[in-house]
Amino acid sequence: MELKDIEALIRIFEKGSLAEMRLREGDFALSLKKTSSRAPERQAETIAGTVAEPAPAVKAEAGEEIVTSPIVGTFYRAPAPDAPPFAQPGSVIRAGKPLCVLEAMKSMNQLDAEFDCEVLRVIAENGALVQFGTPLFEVRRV
Amino acid sequence: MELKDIEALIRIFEKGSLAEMRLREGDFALSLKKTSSRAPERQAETIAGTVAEPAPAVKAEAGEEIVTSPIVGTFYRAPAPDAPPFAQPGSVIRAGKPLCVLEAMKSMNQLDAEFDCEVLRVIAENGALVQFGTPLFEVRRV
Amino acid sequence: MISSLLIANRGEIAVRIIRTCRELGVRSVVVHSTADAGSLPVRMADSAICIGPPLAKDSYLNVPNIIASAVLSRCDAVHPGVGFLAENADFARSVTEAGLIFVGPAAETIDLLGDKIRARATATSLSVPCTPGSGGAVDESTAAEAAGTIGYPVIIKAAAGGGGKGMRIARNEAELLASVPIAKREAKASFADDTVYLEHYFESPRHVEIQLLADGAGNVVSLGERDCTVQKNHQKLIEESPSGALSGEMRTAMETDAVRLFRELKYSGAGTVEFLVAEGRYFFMEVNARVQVEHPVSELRSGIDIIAAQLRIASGDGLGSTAERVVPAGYAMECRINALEAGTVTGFTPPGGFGVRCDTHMETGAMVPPYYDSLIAKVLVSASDRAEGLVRMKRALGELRIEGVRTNRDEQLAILDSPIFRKGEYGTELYRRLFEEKK
Amino acid sequence: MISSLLIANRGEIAVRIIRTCRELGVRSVVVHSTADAGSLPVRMADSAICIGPPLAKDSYLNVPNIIASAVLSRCDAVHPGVGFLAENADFARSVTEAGLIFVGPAAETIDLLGDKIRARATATSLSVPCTPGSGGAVDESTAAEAAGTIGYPVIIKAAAGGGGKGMRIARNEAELLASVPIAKREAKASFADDTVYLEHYFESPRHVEIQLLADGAGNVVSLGERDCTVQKNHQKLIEESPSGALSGEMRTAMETDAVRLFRELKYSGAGTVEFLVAEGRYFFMEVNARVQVEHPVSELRSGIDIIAAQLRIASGDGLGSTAERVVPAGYAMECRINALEAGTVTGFTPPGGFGVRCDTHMETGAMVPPYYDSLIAKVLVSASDRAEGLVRMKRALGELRIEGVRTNRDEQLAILDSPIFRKGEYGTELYRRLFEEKK
Repeated sequence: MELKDIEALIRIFEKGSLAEMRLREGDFALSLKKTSSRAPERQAETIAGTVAEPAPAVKAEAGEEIVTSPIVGTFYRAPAPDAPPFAQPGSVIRAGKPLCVLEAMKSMNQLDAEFDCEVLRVIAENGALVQFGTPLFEVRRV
Repeated sequence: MELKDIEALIRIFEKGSLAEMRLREGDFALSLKKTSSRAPERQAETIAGTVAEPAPAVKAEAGEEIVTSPIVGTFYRAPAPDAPPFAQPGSVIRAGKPLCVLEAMKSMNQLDAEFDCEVLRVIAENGALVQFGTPLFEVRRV
Repeated sequence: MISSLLIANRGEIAVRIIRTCRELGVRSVVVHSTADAGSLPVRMADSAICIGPPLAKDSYLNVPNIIASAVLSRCDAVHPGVGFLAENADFARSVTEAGLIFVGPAAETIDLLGDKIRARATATSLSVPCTPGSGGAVDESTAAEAAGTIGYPVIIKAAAGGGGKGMRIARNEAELLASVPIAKREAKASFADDTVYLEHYFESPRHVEIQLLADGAGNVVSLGERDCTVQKNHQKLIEESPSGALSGEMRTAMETDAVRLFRELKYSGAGTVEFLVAEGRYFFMEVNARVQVEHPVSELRSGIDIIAAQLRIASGDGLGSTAERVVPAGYAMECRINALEAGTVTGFTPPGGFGVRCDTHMETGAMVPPYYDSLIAKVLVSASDRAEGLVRMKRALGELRIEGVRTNRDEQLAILDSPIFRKGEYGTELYRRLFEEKK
Repeated sequence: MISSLLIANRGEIAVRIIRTCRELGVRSVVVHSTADAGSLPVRMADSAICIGPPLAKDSYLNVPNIIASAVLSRCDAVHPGVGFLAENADFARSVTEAGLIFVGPAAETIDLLGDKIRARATATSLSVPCTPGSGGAVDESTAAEAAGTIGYPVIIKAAAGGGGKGMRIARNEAELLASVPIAKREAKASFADDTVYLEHYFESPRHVEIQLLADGAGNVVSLGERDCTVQKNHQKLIEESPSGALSGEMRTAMETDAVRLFRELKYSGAGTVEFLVAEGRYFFMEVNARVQVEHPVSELRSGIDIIAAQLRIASGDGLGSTAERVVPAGYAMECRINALEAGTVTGFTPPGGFGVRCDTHMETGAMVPPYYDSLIAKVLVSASDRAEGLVRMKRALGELRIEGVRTNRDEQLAILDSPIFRKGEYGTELYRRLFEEKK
């Protein structure tokens, strides 16, 4: 089998609705297979009570973005219990300024905005355990 | 096998209702498979050498009918080894007249036509073990 | 050794038998109805032959097609499995007359044991304790006197019966006289034989059976008991071993009696002697002249493959290494998983891991046809004791995932969680007490 | 007893640990990468926490996120499973410093055993036979003299190494002098430590290991040996017990030495002492300071749940009933099923029935991500002897159905069918002889 034949075969395969194809001629063998559209069937249904939902559960509207947690920790909206929250719906947070604090192993990790943004919604609950990827804020670039 | 043949094969396969297809000719092997329509995944692949295919493998054309075996036995086209067969392609068999003999446990069971018919094709091989539902004849009502 | 075996059955027991065939190098041929054409045993077997349409009477009970399949596919033996033709003496005879080995006891043994009056008489002749009973057939004119001697309540049973069919309980003479004619009519309708007899009826006994292997020459080995008390309408749901209802002394006596009975019968193959345990005593009930659904419970405790033992005995190889005294060890339990509806199993994950065995013909995509027994999986555990076995079984049932078809899984978990089951203080009324009295 | 356990692992070992947690009433919390969000252990565990993106360095090796997950989900212990952080002393220390129980030996023990030179020295001090070797580090100037004493061929090993990484064989002085600098650079790159040492290299030894349980107070129990000779590039493929390479005398001596070593180390938990067997003798190789993939082989022969034993020891409950002398019985074998490609498993049916166990995280629809170890199922059999075990394993592997992802199943069957494996006359070169020399 020559390259142009293989190429043609791949085009045929790609255009068609086949999921998989294998070809062998003498020593020659070809195996084609399409990416499965079958998404992981189930969602982790086992997140404990206080653990916030992982990212895929929240979809941002067009033009809006979801800020997710980069670590596992406890989500705090304010630097101290009696301090005002860093961000509320309507707040505009400049790039490099804190959105919230994520506490893990007694260390307070400040999560800073990566770009200037307006906070539309605070998704995570104050004091909740957040996982990697847990949605924290819905924001819009400003 | 040439490319255009393979292409034609794929088109044929795509239009049809097959879920999977494998072809081998000498050194050449081709395997095609559709995106999971998840039909019954497998077909009994275990029928022994001399056992004829069960019914679902043969589809009759419109207006034609398939006569299948009502019992498990050995299919004989003639009442005795040296006798002529009851039915050949082109034979017209009247209702109640024998089409073939099915031997089981030393008893010869005559299989009679249920209606007047013209035999179009003899599907089962003389002397083969036939199962319940094995296609024996393709006939047309006359 | 048998070289090629026809399996005249379906479902998990067909899978079970095919597995042992593979290990022994025996070719397996499975017969099936059109409804089972896509089933796991049909795919697993070396060969498969369709013998009829879905209804069992036209396929799995179609003796001419089964025998023809065995002969034409050059088998030398037939295994009837469980149910269908497994205790049908005429079938055993037809198999033998076709020149094939029947994997099971001789047709005459099946005949004798199928007649409950003769079976009881045989046990009585060996001084095996039997439930107080009429000893023989009764009718409208003799029933009352017999019942007076036995003591109420009594149960009216069909001599040709089995599996709980056609049995009626009478608590006094008036009920008895009203029930006997009905029971006779039912027996006639179900078994073509209107002979009925009486036994004393225990309200909530334990059901304990002894698993035996015998070589037909009087050598018999016991694999210990199984407690099958948890039943719903005489259908077993949970089996365990050892039984919490037996003292060591009672177990030994029961095993000895069971072995004596099989020796007397010159029984050949695997079989079970069933007893009732009530009021601190045990009573012979009947013999199951076949392998039973719950046989893996004894396999787990003894380490003996009972299907392999059946094939060896049927091949004339006797008891082999199992002839030595077997000492079952540890604890084992089985929960039967029944489908509550027919349909396609859209998702199936069996339980696994340490101490768990799952015998099933299910897999994702499998069909549960509406025509046959509802058993779709047997979940088994082995453990060092009952307490460990219980938590393991709960773990295993929790893991079992069956989607697309409703099952009795949650009901089984409810039984395992019930205080009366956990404490082991129950009898055959357990199911009614847990689920029916509430309603 | 530990009440809530964080499982810092994935795949079949996570499933394995969750199962035991269920039986012991321990709450299970599993951490996972985004790639494993839909996996069976994530679904099975009582709780699951996503700790990072797919790459292991960002998730399964992300110590801060793992510790935070354990603390914030109120676990009192962490099980590292197999691989990833299982033999990482710093991780064990972090777990302990966070106030949690590390299910495994003390960090100092892991440190000592991770340094192969110190481990060897400890074994030597107890007169446990070691492969002739340099005893300590070598460099370009000292290697040749050491090798002359040891005898060629020699193998250059990284002191901080393991799993076959960075090892080089030298058959003469020229090769040695060329290889030492390369080996040092490789060791530096892989383990941030360029210390290397020499051992005599056996061309095709047997690889035999002793499974131990120890309570940290000097009480040690042996669960017998496993023969792990069948390997491909130092990756084990098949494990069996008992080993056909040991005489009864050698087995006793090997077990005694392993127990003495663990007693001296005040080892706590489950662990394995690995030996080479060659020329009729055995030689200490290393200690695996964790549970191993193949631990179920010993579970099948001893009836002891090794994960449960780990949790009991970590809880401070000691060896309990396993403290009595354990006499492993029968024969057991494991075949590892590895995926040869990533993808979606479109059809999966595990093997089952008499004497078969399958530990897996696969099911129809499961994903095999490309980021991690390729192990997708462990097929295990127990049997009365090796001959029976072989036919049972062939039966079980034949039954295993995995669609959508290619696996090494057929290669495993080819090994089982090979005359050298069947006869038991082989060493670690088996795989090469069967599959690589043909090419």
